[in-house]
Amino acid sequence: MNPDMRTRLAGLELANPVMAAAGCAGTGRELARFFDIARLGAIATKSVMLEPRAGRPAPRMAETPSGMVSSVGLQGPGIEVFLQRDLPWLRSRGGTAVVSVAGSGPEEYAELARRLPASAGVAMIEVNLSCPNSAGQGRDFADVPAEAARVVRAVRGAAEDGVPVFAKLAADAPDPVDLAGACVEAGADGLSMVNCLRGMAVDPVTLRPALAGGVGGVSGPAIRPIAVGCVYRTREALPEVPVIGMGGVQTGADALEFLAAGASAVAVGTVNFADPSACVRILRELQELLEERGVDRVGDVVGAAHRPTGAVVGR
Amino acid sequence: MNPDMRTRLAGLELANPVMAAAGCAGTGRELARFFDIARLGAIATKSVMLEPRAGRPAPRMAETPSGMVSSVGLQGPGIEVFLQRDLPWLRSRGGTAVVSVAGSGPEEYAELARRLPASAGVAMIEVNLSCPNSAGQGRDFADVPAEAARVVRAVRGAAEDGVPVFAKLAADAPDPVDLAGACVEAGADGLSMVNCLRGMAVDPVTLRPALAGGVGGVSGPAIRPIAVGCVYRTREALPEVPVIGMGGVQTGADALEFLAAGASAVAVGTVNFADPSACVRILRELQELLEERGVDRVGDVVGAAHRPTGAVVGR
Amino acid sequence: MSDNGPVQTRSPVLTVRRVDAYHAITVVAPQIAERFRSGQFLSVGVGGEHSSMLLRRPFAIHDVKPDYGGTVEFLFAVRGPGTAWLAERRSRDLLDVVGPLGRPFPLPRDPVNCVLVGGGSGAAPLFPLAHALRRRGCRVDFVLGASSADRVFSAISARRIAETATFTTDDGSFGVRGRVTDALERVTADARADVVYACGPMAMLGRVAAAAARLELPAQVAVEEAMACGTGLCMSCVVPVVGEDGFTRMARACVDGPVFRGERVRFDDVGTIPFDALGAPGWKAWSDEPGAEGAPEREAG
Amino acid sequence: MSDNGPVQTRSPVLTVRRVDAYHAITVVAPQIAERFRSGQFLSVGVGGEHSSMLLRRPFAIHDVKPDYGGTVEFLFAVRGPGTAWLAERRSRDLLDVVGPLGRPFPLPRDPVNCVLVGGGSGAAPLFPLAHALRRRGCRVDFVLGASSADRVFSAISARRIAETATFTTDDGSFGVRGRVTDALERVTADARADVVYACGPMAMLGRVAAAAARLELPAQVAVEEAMACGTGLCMSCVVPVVGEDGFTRMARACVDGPVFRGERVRFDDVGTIPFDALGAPGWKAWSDEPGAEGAPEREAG
Ligand SMILES: Cc1cc2nc3c(=O)[nH]c(=O)nc-3n(C[C@H](O)[C@H](O)[C@H](O)COP(=O)(O)OP(=O)(O)OC[C@H]3O[C@@H](n4cnc5c(N)ncnc54)[C@H](O)[C@@H]3O)c2cc1C
Ligand SMILES: Cc1cc2nc3c(=O)[nH]c(=O)nc-3n(C[C@H](O)[C@H](O)[C@H](O)COP(=O)(O)OP(=O)(O)OC[C@H]3O[C@@H](n4cnc5c(N)ncnc54)[C@H](O)[C@@H]3O)c2cc1C
Ligand SMILES: Cc1cc2nc3c(=O)[nH]c(=O)nc-3n(C[C@H](O)[C@H](O)[C@H](O)COP(=O)(O)O)c2cc1C
Ligand SMILES: Cc1cc2nc3c(=O)[nH]c(=O)nc-3n(C[C@H](O)[C@H](O)[C@H](O)COP(=O)(O)O)c2cc1C
Ligand code: FES
Ligand code: FES
Repeated sequence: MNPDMRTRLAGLELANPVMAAAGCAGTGRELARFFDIARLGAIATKSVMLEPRAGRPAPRMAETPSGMVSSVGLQGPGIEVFLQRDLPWLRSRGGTAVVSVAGSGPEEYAELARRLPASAGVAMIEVNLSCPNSAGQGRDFADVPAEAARVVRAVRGAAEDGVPVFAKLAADAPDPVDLAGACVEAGADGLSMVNCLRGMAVDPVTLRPALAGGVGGVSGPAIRPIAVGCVYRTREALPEVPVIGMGGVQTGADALEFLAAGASAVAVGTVNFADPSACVRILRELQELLEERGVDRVGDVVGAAHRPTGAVVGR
Repeated sequence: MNPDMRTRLAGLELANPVMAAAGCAGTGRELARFFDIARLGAIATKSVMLEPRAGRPAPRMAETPSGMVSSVGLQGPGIEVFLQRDLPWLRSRGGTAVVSVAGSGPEEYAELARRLPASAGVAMIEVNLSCPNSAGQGRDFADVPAEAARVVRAVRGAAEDGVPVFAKLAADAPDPVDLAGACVEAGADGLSMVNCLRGMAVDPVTLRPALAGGVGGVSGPAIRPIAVGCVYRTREALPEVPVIGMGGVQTGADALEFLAAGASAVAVGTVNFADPSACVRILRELQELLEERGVDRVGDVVGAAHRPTGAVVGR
Repeated sequence: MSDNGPVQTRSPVLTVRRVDAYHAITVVAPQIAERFRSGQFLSVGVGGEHSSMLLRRPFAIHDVKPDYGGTVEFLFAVRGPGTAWLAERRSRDLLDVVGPLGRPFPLPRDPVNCVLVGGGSGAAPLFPLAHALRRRGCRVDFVLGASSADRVFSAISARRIAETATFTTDDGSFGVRGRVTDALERVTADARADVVYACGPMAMLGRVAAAAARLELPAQVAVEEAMACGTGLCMSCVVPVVGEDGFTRMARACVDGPVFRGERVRFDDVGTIPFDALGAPGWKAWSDEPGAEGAPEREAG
Repeated sequence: MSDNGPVQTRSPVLTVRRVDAYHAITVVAPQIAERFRSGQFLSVGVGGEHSSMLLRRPFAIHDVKPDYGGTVEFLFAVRGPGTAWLAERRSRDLLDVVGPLGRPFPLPRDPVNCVLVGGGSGAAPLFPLAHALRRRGCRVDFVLGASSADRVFSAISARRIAETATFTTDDGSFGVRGRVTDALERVTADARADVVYACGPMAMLGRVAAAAARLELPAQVAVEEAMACGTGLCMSCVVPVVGEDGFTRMARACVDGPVFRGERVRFDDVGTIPFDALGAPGWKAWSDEPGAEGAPEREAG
């Protein structure tokens, strides 16, 4: 008995709850060399900006225990090339496109949202509020609920009605739950959490920061308990708001952990670097775990950790 | 040529910069079965409170990738027993005692500080502002700079003049650097960073939170880049303030990383659980690394990551 | 440091064997073998040098031999990633082992009659105990339970060491269908038991301790609480235990135990902080505070 | 998916050998062997299933053989924990291998004269290249440099394959004391070289590319930029490369390279974002924006 893997994220129904996370799946082309990307619930694109962007100098990455710290600086071709080249390609391969946007202010975010209608193949807009990789030092959108709300309000106002807008939050926002509340009040249809946490590695030879950018973002399995905690606490505070959970998902069991904590879908980020087939492997493992437990619909486990012992689905 | 390993923390000189972290070294007796605890720079004691405390129910711990999440709830015998039994024992073995204190308000912290004079064998008081393991849900001291300052001011006022007071901060405070500044202004002689980050694991079988306490604190090598980042940014903002760096120190190279980021000493926490000889092994490895680099004094590498390339000590 | 305390060693694996549902690993560890007393356990680092699994895995010591200066054997069931990794070790691999850990079973001075009750892999520490008791002239009778036949532990050696060996399985696939406690009264009567020793899952220990109390027999139980360090540092392995002063404290299974006197463990309250435990919220309201000096940290046993 | 794209395999180790300062591992990986073209690399997961080392380690493919359906060999120096772990593998262990990755060396249609320049372990991909060139009737001459004699790579097979093989070491312990570029002019002249191929550290490649430009020879260089994924996902391996439209872009060494045309790589600006790179802060101020359609992502080579 195959469990029903469909999941809902606000207005959007995904074939299954396993997504690729923004900035960790290239344009989709790179993963398509390893599996059929139409099999994924969705692919979040690398955050796109209005203009092309060269990003940060190398070194951009350093390995840390069960994770890494990175500072890419949102290198990308800009919205023009994205709309003419990357998005059509993704759609042509049957990929469901969650388009992540990044801007320097509410106006830029809104302008991006305006150019991303459903007709272009946009299934969802994800508002990257909190990329420690971006060039500026401040992270006002991510750290100050009122600033985050301004951006979300602008995007929701500019985006097409049928396109859900999800706000993406960092785990080291002063109070992720507060921030989540502010975003939802400002019109976010759901939340993506978490983005990387600020961190750094020191080069053991030079004793200088290992990344050219100094401080970068920590990601990978190392941050999973932090991410699961954010999802759990947000679900507690905002039980009706759909959440895409991410942060170190490596196995089907990890995906299940996020679902139980309250996520309706999960996204796989850093682990794609370690295992280019990770997304489909995780989907298969999750499906097997649900089968073993006798779960009929994946939706039945969403939020299970919040139910009293004994009320857990399956056996 | 043995490098000079002595390091200064405000008024206090340690024989070397490797300490055991609070709550991860028992009373000292447990580690003393594996090595001579007088060889450590210092031992931070489990945070002591005025009264005995039973802590949280089990399960209190779950393993996570390169780390763990825990919620002990500050189980301890209270200050009376600590002063009569644990502290004298530690001193009798030649241990340098950093006494960590935890309270429910500035008055309780102050009362503890009053009872911890140098004559009792107290080398330093560490103010645990931010234990996500403590019973209460709120973490006002840790999260709100003004609250942290109140506690630090109370402790500094009550503690003996010759006893340095260090404020211990969590990595997931809204702005660790801000908080550090507030503590120093309130009279902290130095900073210990970092304490655990909030996080959680879900039991893969029951799908309920793995810890009885639900959310707990994440520690271990997984959080090292986050901790190093905190130390680096604090050093940048407050270059004159001595810092004890901690968070996932596992090897001599990790200790060197914290020193380069700006810590004058490092503390070993979770890794003691994995390797009861870790502290002395790390000390030996650090010494060897410094020797290899031709460093004369450990102090020469403190803050090296802030100096321009080429100005790095040794070869 | 201290001569009978635990040591940390990098020990070569001598053999890895399958024993029914279990794996048995023997390592060369003379210092552990020499210090060992029955009831003690060891802990093993898993996953290799760059493992993402930080915590050591605890296992009861099942056997100690003088070969190669001293070897130590432990048996385990594959349960999660740590034990799966251990099951793949080959001889000559090195393991990071710490032991012996914990308080051993107290041994009677006189040659009394002892009934040893084990559940599943929990039977492991009872075998060296049985040998030690036999060396003191004690009579030993075994009651071993498990979920199914292949999880019954070392039935043959149990029969060899003991006067009698009774087996129970949940599914009746071996021995008597039922629980160890179903057989306990008969075995203790037949053996004219003076003392009961038990090791196994917490629920089983609770039932054994209750049965022993009913039969007015002293019981020594070795608990298997989840442990993060095994060396007393982390406070993760706590169980509510009544001290000699009558106060309940949260005792560490790894250093205050794993062996406790059966009637001292508050089995019904395991996994909670009893309201009257020392330092529980509001414990002062009802109790006279114990004197500071008198407060023994190692209240157990 | 695509038939000549990379595959991910769990490949058994056939042999592990020491070769001077290097270790050589041969794995059975028919699909990689079959797809391989010289200049491509593979990546290996390190530390086992529960490794705390998340990132794959990239290595040039040094040799491909038809045995066992297809084997692939890579050579490496122990540098850090990942390569240390690899050096401890034994035959029959399984490795998680992805390959072949990256763009291969372009091969000339005609039987021209080729000088192959390698530095340290960077010489590895030049050996399969030499064989491929020889099969096309090209003349091959080697210039191999290293810090010291034991780091000179496969001197014997270089002599066997090539018309001439010249060696340089920093310390003069083997061949000529000095750098590969010191020998390059003479070798290219003697061999009447039509093209230069090079692989090695970035600084060496820069010098080779500059020398080739001076000699008016086309150069194909394979760079070794630090890589986190090797599959084009993470954008960690970028180098500034001038595209056909004259614009500099931050190209990914793993998928847009590792082989680039020598004059296209801005070696002096490696490790920076050149001010005039596409999307650099303020790049618009000085440049005509390239047409969106015309902007080739794979501008390299
Ligand atoms: C004193 C003592 C003696 C033991 N003796 C034996 C024995 O002789 N044979 C045997 O098969 N098992 C024994 N166990 C249980 C054994 O330690 C666990 O089965 C093992 O740790 C599971 O590790 P894992 O990675 O395979 O499983 P996982 O469930 O993935 O382990 C994850 C974490 O939980 C801890 N954990 C999980 N289950 C247990 C448990 N039951 N007890 C303690 N920690 C646990 C692990 O140590 C690890 O930290 C003993 C436990 C204790 C405390
Ligand atoms: C395309 C390519 C081909 C290569 N071919 C070879 C080869 O044939 N033989 C050989 O000996 N080495 C080769 N290298 C270098 C090799 O990948 C590194 O030596 C190896 O990754 C070091 O891993 P470590 O864990 O031992 O060292 P660490 O320094 O501890 O590695 C830590 C991290 O840095 C990365 N890293 C460190 N040094 C390098 C480097 N020079 N290049 C890329 N990543 C690095 C690692 O991948 C890892 O993510 C090649 C590199 C690239 C990019
Ligand atoms: C190299 C890298 C690039 C990233 N780029 C983006 C990005 O462009 N936009 C975004 O919203 N998140 C970005 N992220 C964050 C991831 O989408 C994800 O939220 C985070 O890494 C945590 O998940 P993980 O642990 O599975 O990687 C990036 C992460 C990494 C490691
Ligand atoms: C089980 C456990 C108990 C702890 N108890 C305390 C404590 O009592 N007081 C305190 O200030 N920090 C406490 N900490 C935090 C550690 O001292 C340390 O700051 C943190 O764990 C990060 O270091 P690590 O990664 O090396 O463990 C505790 C940590 C753990 C894991
Ligand atoms: S397991 Fe750590 S104190 Fe017992
Ligand atoms: S290594 Fe990840 S894009 Fe090249």
